[in-house]
Amino acid sequence: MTTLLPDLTTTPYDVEAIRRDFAVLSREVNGRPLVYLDNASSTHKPRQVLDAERAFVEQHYSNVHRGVHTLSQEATAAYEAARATVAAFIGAQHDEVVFTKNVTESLNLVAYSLGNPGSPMTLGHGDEIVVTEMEHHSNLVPWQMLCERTGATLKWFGLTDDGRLDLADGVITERTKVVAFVHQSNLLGTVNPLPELVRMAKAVGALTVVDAAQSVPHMPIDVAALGVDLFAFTGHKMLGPTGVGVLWGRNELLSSLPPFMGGGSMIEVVEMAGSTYAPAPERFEAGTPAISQAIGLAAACDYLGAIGLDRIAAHEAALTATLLDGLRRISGVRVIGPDSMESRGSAVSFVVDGVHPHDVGQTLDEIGIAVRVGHHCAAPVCKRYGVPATTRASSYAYNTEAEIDTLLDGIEHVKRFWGVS
Amino acid sequence: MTTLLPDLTTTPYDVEAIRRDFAVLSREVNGRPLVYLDNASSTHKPRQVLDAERAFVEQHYSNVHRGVHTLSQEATAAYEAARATVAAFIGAQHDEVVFTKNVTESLNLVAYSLGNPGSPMTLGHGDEIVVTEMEHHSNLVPWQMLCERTGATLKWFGLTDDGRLDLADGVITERTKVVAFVHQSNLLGTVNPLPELVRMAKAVGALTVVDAAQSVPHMPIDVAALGVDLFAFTGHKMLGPTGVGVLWGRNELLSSLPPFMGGGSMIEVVEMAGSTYAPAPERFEAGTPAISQAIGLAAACDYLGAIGLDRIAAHEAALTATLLDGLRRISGVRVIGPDSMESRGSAVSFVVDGVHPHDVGQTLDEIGIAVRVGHHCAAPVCKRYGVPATTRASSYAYNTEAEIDTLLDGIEHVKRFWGVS
Amino acid sequence: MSESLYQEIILDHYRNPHHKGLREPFEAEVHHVNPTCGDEVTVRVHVADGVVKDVSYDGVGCSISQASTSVMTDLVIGRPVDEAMSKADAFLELMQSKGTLEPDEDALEDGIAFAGVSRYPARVKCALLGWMAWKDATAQALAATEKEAS
Amino acid sequence: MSESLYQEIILDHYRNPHHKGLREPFEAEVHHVNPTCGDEVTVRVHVADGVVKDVSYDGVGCSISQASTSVMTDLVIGRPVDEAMSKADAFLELMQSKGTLEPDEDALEDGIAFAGVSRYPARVKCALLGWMAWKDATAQALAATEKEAS
Ligand SMILES: Cc1ncc(COP(=O)(O)O)c(C=O)c1O
Ligand SMILES: Cc1ncc(COP(=O)(O)O)c(C=O)c1O
Repeated sequence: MTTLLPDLTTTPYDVEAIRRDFAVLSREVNGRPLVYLDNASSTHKPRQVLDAERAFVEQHYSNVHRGVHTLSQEATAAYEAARATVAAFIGAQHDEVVFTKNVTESLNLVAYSLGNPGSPMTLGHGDEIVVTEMEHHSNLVPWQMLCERTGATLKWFGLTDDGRLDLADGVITERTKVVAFVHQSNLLGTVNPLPELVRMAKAVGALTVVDAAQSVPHMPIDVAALGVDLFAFTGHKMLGPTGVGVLWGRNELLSSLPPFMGGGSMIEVVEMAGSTYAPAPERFEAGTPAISQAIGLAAACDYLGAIGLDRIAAHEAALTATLLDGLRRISGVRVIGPDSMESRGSAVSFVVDGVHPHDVGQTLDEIGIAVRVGHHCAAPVCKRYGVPATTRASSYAYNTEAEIDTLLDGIEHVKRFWGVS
Repeated sequence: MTTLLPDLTTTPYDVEAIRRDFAVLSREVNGRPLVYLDNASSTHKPRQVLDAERAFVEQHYSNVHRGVHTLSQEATAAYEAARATVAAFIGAQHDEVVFTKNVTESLNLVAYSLGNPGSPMTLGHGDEIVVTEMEHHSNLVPWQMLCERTGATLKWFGLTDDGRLDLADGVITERTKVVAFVHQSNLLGTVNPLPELVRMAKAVGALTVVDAAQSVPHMPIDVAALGVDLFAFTGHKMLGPTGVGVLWGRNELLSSLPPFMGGGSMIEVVEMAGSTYAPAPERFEAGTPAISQAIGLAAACDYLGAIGLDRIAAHEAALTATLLDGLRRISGVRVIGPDSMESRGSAVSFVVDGVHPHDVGQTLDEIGIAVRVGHHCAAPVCKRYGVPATTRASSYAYNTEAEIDTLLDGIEHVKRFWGVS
Repeated sequence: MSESLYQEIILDHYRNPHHKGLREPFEAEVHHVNPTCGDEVTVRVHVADGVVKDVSYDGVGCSISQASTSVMTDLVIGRPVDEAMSKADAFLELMQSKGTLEPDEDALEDGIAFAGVSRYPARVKCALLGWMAWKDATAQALAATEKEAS
Repeated sequence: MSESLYQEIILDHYRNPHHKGLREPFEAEVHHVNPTCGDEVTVRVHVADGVVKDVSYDGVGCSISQASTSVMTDLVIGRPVDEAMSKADAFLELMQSKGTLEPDEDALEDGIAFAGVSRYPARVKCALLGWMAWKDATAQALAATEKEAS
């Protein structure tokens, strides 16, 4: 396993220095030091992000895009600089990044736009939209709703017993118009074979839409090289504020799509009888955007970039390997998802025989360990693996090997407490 | 005019104390103290709002609604407490407040939901949606788009020469399904006759949708008493953060509407073949909400409530009266909108003969005065009054009489600089 | 861990649930699910002469939902429907109290062990699952018997 | 106000615009609007033998859009189309420089007075309105003459 990791000894990864930037990490919970392993749900925010937002709001705040006064110019410049930073973070151009409120909005934006008048594709009976059985509800329900509105049919790739996509033939057909899939599963931790999926979609001329909520925070991304059409992620899972998400697409493609929401800033000429719309990205940013949150997200990108996404990925891989190893050694614990380090991220779901996930999570919380329990907004995955819910531990840049050990000890404690050891 | 105002001498309004809470107000712009009169576009945020957000993020942050661990419980409790605070601020119940990203989303939410499968109203050819000619683009374009999707017809109330609605007969008919209107115009400053509009809509059984972006920040509102169906406003215009807006509606009504965006948290049971949805407000909050921004908005409500909306309204009315008086005394200046204090707010649009609004705004900025110029996202109003754009000054709780005087002197300076005096 | 959610009473009911298993006779049976965690319960109610004669159930779920259903059966079986309903209301009120209510031991007996749950919004739904199912089933049972009577 | 956007040169062109008014002959006429502020310009272009023979225009708008259109006519009239286009590109580059570019006085003459405008994104569109209209009209004029020739 260790060969998969870059040599961390020559470039020591200073996790303690990183931890000092996150106030909450020195907090106690139920009398124990907080062990925060719920990062796949949301991450904490370093003071650099909070400071960037506050400095902006206290000295340069104004609405953007609409004024000639100094604050308005400064705010617009700061907002557009944030767009450029976020774009550069994923290897994209400035005018390819749309700010939304979260990845859920990014995906709904696409699903609505494609079904709206003026869409470059007509969707109706006989047309097919393909997703996977491991989608987060945010990349499943919008497509179900689009199918309901248009009469198109939803199809999906199923899952193998070891938590991978079953890329069966016949799912993607000549009738497939859109292939929407998660890059890295938030429940299973699986990293999907993006090039393979893109190849299959392109072969039939289908549009690819990628839910990258769990990949952008955890691995270096060069979106221009991926060959995908639309790519969406969310700020709060990558050290940024809540209230801001991103949709990426080439400007020509974005500008060929009809608008989603109507309102201020997304228009060109408005008359009572009808309106014309601005090109992207403005076209998709109706109303006052999440100005200070975009600036916070850019600061988060700078912070992650300063550490290095490759080094964060290596750090997480080491923690994940320790966790999987440890879980394997505890009897009565079953991992839901890939049990090896191959093509997997740091989200590890598991069940403890005889203890309901709610009770696992709550018992861990009583000793300061924060993990997530439930269906993780991916209910069909639970159903597929025959469990009502799972417990999920997910590490990030600021977690330590010691915290993983605390979790493993905690699971032994859970077993003892519930009498299943 | 003074009789319209409560007696400010017995309860002195301490504007200087308020100003100290806003860091930016002690800033200089182009060597002069900043005079910020662009509040109709967006307001600044007091340190109490910034502190509330930061304290939450640094000690209690987590995703909401989905976890059993302590931080998740604390974050959920804080987020729901914010909802309760915002609800109480407008006299509403906790489960009647939906958090959105801005009022633009709130209005699009309604326009999409009403046209989606499962809507309580069917919209098609022959059905009519009524707006007014003074709508902000955010309460106009969504309805234009809904009409385009459904085949319904958009109609509107025109405007009188003095900036009021022309409540002509025949606009609302038996075919009217929705009447959507702005409570207080952001360009004209007009406060519309809400009870009259509600009465007309109810007489034909139409749903009322109110854009309250400019009223909630500036006057005490008891939404339960208004008789309207849906009521929307936005955080950043009322001392709150960007990235958060509100839609209010009675829970029975909201829960009878089909969803807008699909995704995490808005669902009940999700299967690959189809999903059922949670009741409101969750139904309309797909994905991770603007958690810390909702908490910031609640802090803004507390701040406004501590001053008192009635006192803020009186303070603004005094400033507005001074401004209108002063403008009347400057030759070649024309107010676009009501020229009296009756049923009007603090947004005052005007044109200076012979000087383009861009040049008015820029010249004022060169002496530190921030006003907005352009069509203020209400292009049809400019067209109606035959101007390409206006200059708009809009005051709020923290502005002073001295600032209004500086603006009036500034307009004289503009006239001199551009040789039109 | 004196502040633990998991009071001994709760653990006892979880390990040795009372009245568990589905029995006859019954006038109504309902199946309730908590979609956020997959907890499920099936509840049967037998009412006669305005009295809750029996409540039987089966289900899967976390300790809180299982224990609370067990406590519920203790509290309602054998009581007049009105009295049982007011116990359900008292329990609901306790659960919605966010830890601010002093529970009434006379009314709720073992149910007071759940007072701490009210501080955990995510678990309140678990604690209420069985109770809500019982209320629903009882309403159906009453409607069914009234219909027969008329 | 030495840092003012409103350099004397700009004010002069605004007060006394050069080449204003619509004239004949022309091969193409375009009408451009800046939707955010309502500024409008109509531009006519007369090209012959690869040279910009005349540019005439009419419009309403702010000082920046009016003055910049006036400066544009000075810079392009009488020049080979290629040379005029490269001036347009140089002006565009200056406008997108966010105040970081030292303008080339040889190439842009009075146009250098607009360097400060590049620090005001909201005004950049104003400064470019006439130039963009001219580029558009010239492209149309060239296409029209080529078509005639072929
Ligand atoms: C009357 C009115 N409606 C809607 C809006 C749009 O608000 P937001 O940009 O926050 O969505 C505004 C402000 O821009 C407004 O003044
Ligand atoms: C894979 C995936 N997609 C979508 C989402 C939704 O993100 P958000 O709630 O920020 O819209 C999440 C996280 O909740 C996720 O993990």
